[in-house]
Amino acid sequence: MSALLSVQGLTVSTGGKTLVSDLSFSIGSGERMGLIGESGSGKSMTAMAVTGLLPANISVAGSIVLDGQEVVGTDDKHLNRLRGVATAVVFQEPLTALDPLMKIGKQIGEPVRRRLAREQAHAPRGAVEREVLDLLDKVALPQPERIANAYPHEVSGGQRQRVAIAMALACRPKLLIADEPTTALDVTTQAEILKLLDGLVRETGMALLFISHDLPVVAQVVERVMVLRDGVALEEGTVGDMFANPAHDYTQTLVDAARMFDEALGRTGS
Amino acid sequence: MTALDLSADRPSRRHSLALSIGLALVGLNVAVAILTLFWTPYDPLNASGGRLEAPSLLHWVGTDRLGRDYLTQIMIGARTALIVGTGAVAIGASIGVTLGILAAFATRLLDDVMAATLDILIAFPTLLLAMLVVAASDSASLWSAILALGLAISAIVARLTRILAKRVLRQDYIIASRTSGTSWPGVVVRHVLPNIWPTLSVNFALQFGLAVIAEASLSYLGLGAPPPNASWGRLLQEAQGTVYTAPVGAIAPGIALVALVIGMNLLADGLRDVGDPTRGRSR
Amino acid sequence: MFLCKSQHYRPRASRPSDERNPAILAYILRRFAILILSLLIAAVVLFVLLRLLPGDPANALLSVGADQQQIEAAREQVGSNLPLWEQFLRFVGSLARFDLGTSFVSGKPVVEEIATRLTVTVPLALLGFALAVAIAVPLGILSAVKANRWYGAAISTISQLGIAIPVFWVGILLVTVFAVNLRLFPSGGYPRRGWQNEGQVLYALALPVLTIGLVMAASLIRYIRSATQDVLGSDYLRTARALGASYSQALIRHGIRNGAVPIVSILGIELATTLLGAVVVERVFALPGLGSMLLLAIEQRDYPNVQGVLFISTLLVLLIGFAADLLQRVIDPRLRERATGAAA
Amino acid sequence: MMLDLQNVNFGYARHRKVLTDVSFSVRAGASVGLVGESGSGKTTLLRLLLGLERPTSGTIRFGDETLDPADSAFMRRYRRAVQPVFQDPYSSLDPRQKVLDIIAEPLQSLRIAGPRKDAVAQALESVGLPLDAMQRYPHEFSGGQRQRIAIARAIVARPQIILADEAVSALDLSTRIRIVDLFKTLSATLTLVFVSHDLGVVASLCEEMVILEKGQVVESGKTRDILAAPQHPYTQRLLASIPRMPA
Repeated sequence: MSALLSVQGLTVSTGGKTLVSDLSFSIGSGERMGLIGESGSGKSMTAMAVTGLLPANISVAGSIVLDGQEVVGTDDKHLNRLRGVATAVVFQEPLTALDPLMKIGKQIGEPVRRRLAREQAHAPRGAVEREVLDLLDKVALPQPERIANAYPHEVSGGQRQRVAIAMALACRPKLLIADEPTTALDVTTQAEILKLLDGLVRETGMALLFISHDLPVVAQVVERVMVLRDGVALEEGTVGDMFANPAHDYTQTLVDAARMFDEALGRTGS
Repeated sequence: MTALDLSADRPSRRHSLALSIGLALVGLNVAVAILTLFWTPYDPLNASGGRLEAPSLLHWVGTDRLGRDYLTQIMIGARTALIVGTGAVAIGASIGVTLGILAAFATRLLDDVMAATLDILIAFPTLLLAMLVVAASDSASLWSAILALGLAISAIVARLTRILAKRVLRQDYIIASRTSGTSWPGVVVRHVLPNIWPTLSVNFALQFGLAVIAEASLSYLGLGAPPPNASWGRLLQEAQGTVYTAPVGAIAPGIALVALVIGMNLLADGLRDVGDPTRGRSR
Repeated sequence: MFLCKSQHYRPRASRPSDERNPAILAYILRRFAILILSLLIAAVVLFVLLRLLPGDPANALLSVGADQQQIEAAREQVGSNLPLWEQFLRFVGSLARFDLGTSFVSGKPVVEEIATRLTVTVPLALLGFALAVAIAVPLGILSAVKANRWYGAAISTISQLGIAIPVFWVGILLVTVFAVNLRLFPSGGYPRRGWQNEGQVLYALALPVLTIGLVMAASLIRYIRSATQDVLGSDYLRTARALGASYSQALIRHGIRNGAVPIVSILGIELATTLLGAVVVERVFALPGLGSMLLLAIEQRDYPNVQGVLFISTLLVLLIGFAADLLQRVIDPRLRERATGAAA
Repeated sequence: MMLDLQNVNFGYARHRKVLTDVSFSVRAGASVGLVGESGSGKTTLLRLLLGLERPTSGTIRFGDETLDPADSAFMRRYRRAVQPVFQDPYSSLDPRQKVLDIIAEPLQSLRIAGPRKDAVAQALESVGLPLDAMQRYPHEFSGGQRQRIAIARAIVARPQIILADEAVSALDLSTRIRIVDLFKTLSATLTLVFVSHDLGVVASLCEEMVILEKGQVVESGKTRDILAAPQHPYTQRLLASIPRMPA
């Protein structure tokens, strides 16, 4: 069985500094995997390497096969046929991730239009607009018409992240990469977005690569996790196994810390 | 997140090179300016050779149409440029920084008024203002030009200082300083000035260059320092008439001017990074 | 699975932006008030500075050896016998009516003379500015996009050099090359009958326009380069790329508008600078524009002319700033919102 | 009562109200968490407590005196008694000052007598930093170490109350837990007011808490009681929203 995403011996470095070293993992279609790491662990670097969008001064070695296509060393023109088709990304900061000067409806319309152009020679009139409204509805935004006509700065942070998710969904990707998608949000908003993401991934059958520093958050949406520290993979396993019996001291520290805050809260939660 | 930290990795070698070149160019200018106080190759006011002589071993850059040594006049021009640049920036910096700091601390209404006034003042063209002041002063003297340019610079510096100071005032270490019991003047001296200085000093260098160019323009237009004070602008104006026969005269003072202005900019850029303990880190 | 809404979303069809129109209107009004206020301040500055000019303006009307009676009559005519505040009110009043007085030297209305001179200065400035933009925009973008290539670095180095060069020296150098050595263009002068002979005017303006264009381009490149760098490093561009937009698609769809926001205000300032840079360039090429009028007026102590030129150039500069500010708000919806609050 | 707030209101002219009728008190030696999400007014509340803003109406009392930012004699006493620690370990330390000068600033500004270097050394020791840190600049330290420097500055003048504003939110988990431990140690001898959106951190650090929503106190009391039986729907929602580790 060939995986949807297969990363082999990935090494990312810049100016003599190694940011990610010899990383290997794979994600099958429909599978949900988490990358856990603190700042400087190289988790976001890895995600950007998968999309082939790392800046030119950062060099990548190893192999990343995405949907049967090698990413490392492939020119931008060919990668464009992968981005937005095989993968779509939701970023951490919903305010800056959206174009401040373009109305939300139009921004979601861009990936929709690209997909329609790819799928069929001729899109019926109004198809893009209809689908934009559908997408806004799908990410549970109230009054889709009003939101579509608003600029990003006119809606709340949580709503902006829903818009970003709608844009990713518009691509109907095989793999959704979510890079700390709730870190910039309030706890109550985070809970809503996590629930939404979880539901959408299950409903559409997309694979998910979820990147976060927050163990309990990762545990809510993925089945399998990998822990990164200073660009090195420490261990990999199912959420249940790893959080119950961490093999590595560092993982143990993280799990203990998360459990300590959890226990302080008592058992009132889920 | 991680990507941001990487962009701060700049080769520092480029900056030390800029610093050396800047230091060399400005240093040469200063040295020449000081030298002219004691010694010049020839008498700047009297003919020392034939008219419009081509460059030779005796007259390295030739002579002007009155037979005066051209190099001597360019050297004295260096002194004029230095005086104008330094004087204008000194006036501009002292008025501008004071006003800018006051505006940054002022109540919202007063700050708005000051900001709007500065915007208006900046909209007024420096060169026109300088022309007017020079015309208004009894005789076209160097000092009226310096004053006019200094005033124009002060508006620009004030606006920049205000923006920079406000940015610093938003930092948590300012609140920490205040809650440590530090008075507002103390906050300015301890935290605000040291933190806005690197950007300000680069701007001063830029303004220095612009002042030198503006003075040259005034002299070129015939509104500059009167004849005994040689100015590169006036040299160029005189040389323009003889450009057919003596093209060197129209080139040499310009090169001297551009070298000084670029040297100043490079020097400031280099110094900013050398004196900055946070260099190499962005945040 | 798709919950279809009955209404269709049409961009721009329903208009919540209507709600914002009052805010924009309020902004235009406030900005206009600032414009008027600026003009008033300009009037004060002009008035004060002109009173500082040596001697009584009435002197210009008098021949050498005039007696006291003639002096009084002249002062009466010029108005310099009135108290200062009354002189100021008169001054502002006539400015409001665009009455800039009559020249002491030629006896012609100042406005007329200025109008004639503007037919030289305005085309010179606009053509030079257009050339500068045409050079700077592609080069500025190129130097940001290809910063790691040799030509990207070369472009930014040359533009650094460019801001250190006085405009008149560039003019002199161009004359040396194109007029003296190559004999392609005249080294100066202007056709006597002006725009009645367009070909000759354009021929006469070629080198001056090139001078302004090159010098302005040097400083513009730096701004366009940094605006492009901001766009290139932006998260929204990364989002667009991550969702399948090609580099050029993303730049065109998102980059141009976002890059334009800071550039528009810079362009306003640069256009104003160009207009004033024309003063010096006119001198280099002996063109009969506003700049040479001002220089001549200063030389002849022709106060109404000095005053008129300064007032008109300030007015033009302020109008350009006004237009740039409004344009910026048309492009950026975030600025429109802020228009309702207090001054930024 | 160490700090006592009664019907404190705050609003910027013509704009929406930021705080409405906020009342609670802090006993000497207590550790109180002020919990709220963005827009809850918790940061404004902190500014009021620091004497940087003045309530539109209502009073804040410190001991038996009223907090009045205009009363400079009182403020000097108050500043000595109350010291803040901020969220962002980067913006809370002046990048151009050496650690020694940063930590010594309260001693200098409050004109506290005694050998400064010794006091700074002692403060550094209590936050677990080596003494040679004094001669270095903030950028040479990691986020967690910077936060320790900020805490050292807060305790150097031996205050009675520490006001912490999201003091561990910007830190990685492994660092966060160590700084929380440090605060725990400090709270044994100090009164601690800990402003945070992170209920987990507050729960592990504070005996009491005050829950804020949109500028109003919706619930306050013993941390144990609120966690066991949250009364207000907002508190319930907040508690239910916190992601938990799988059992």
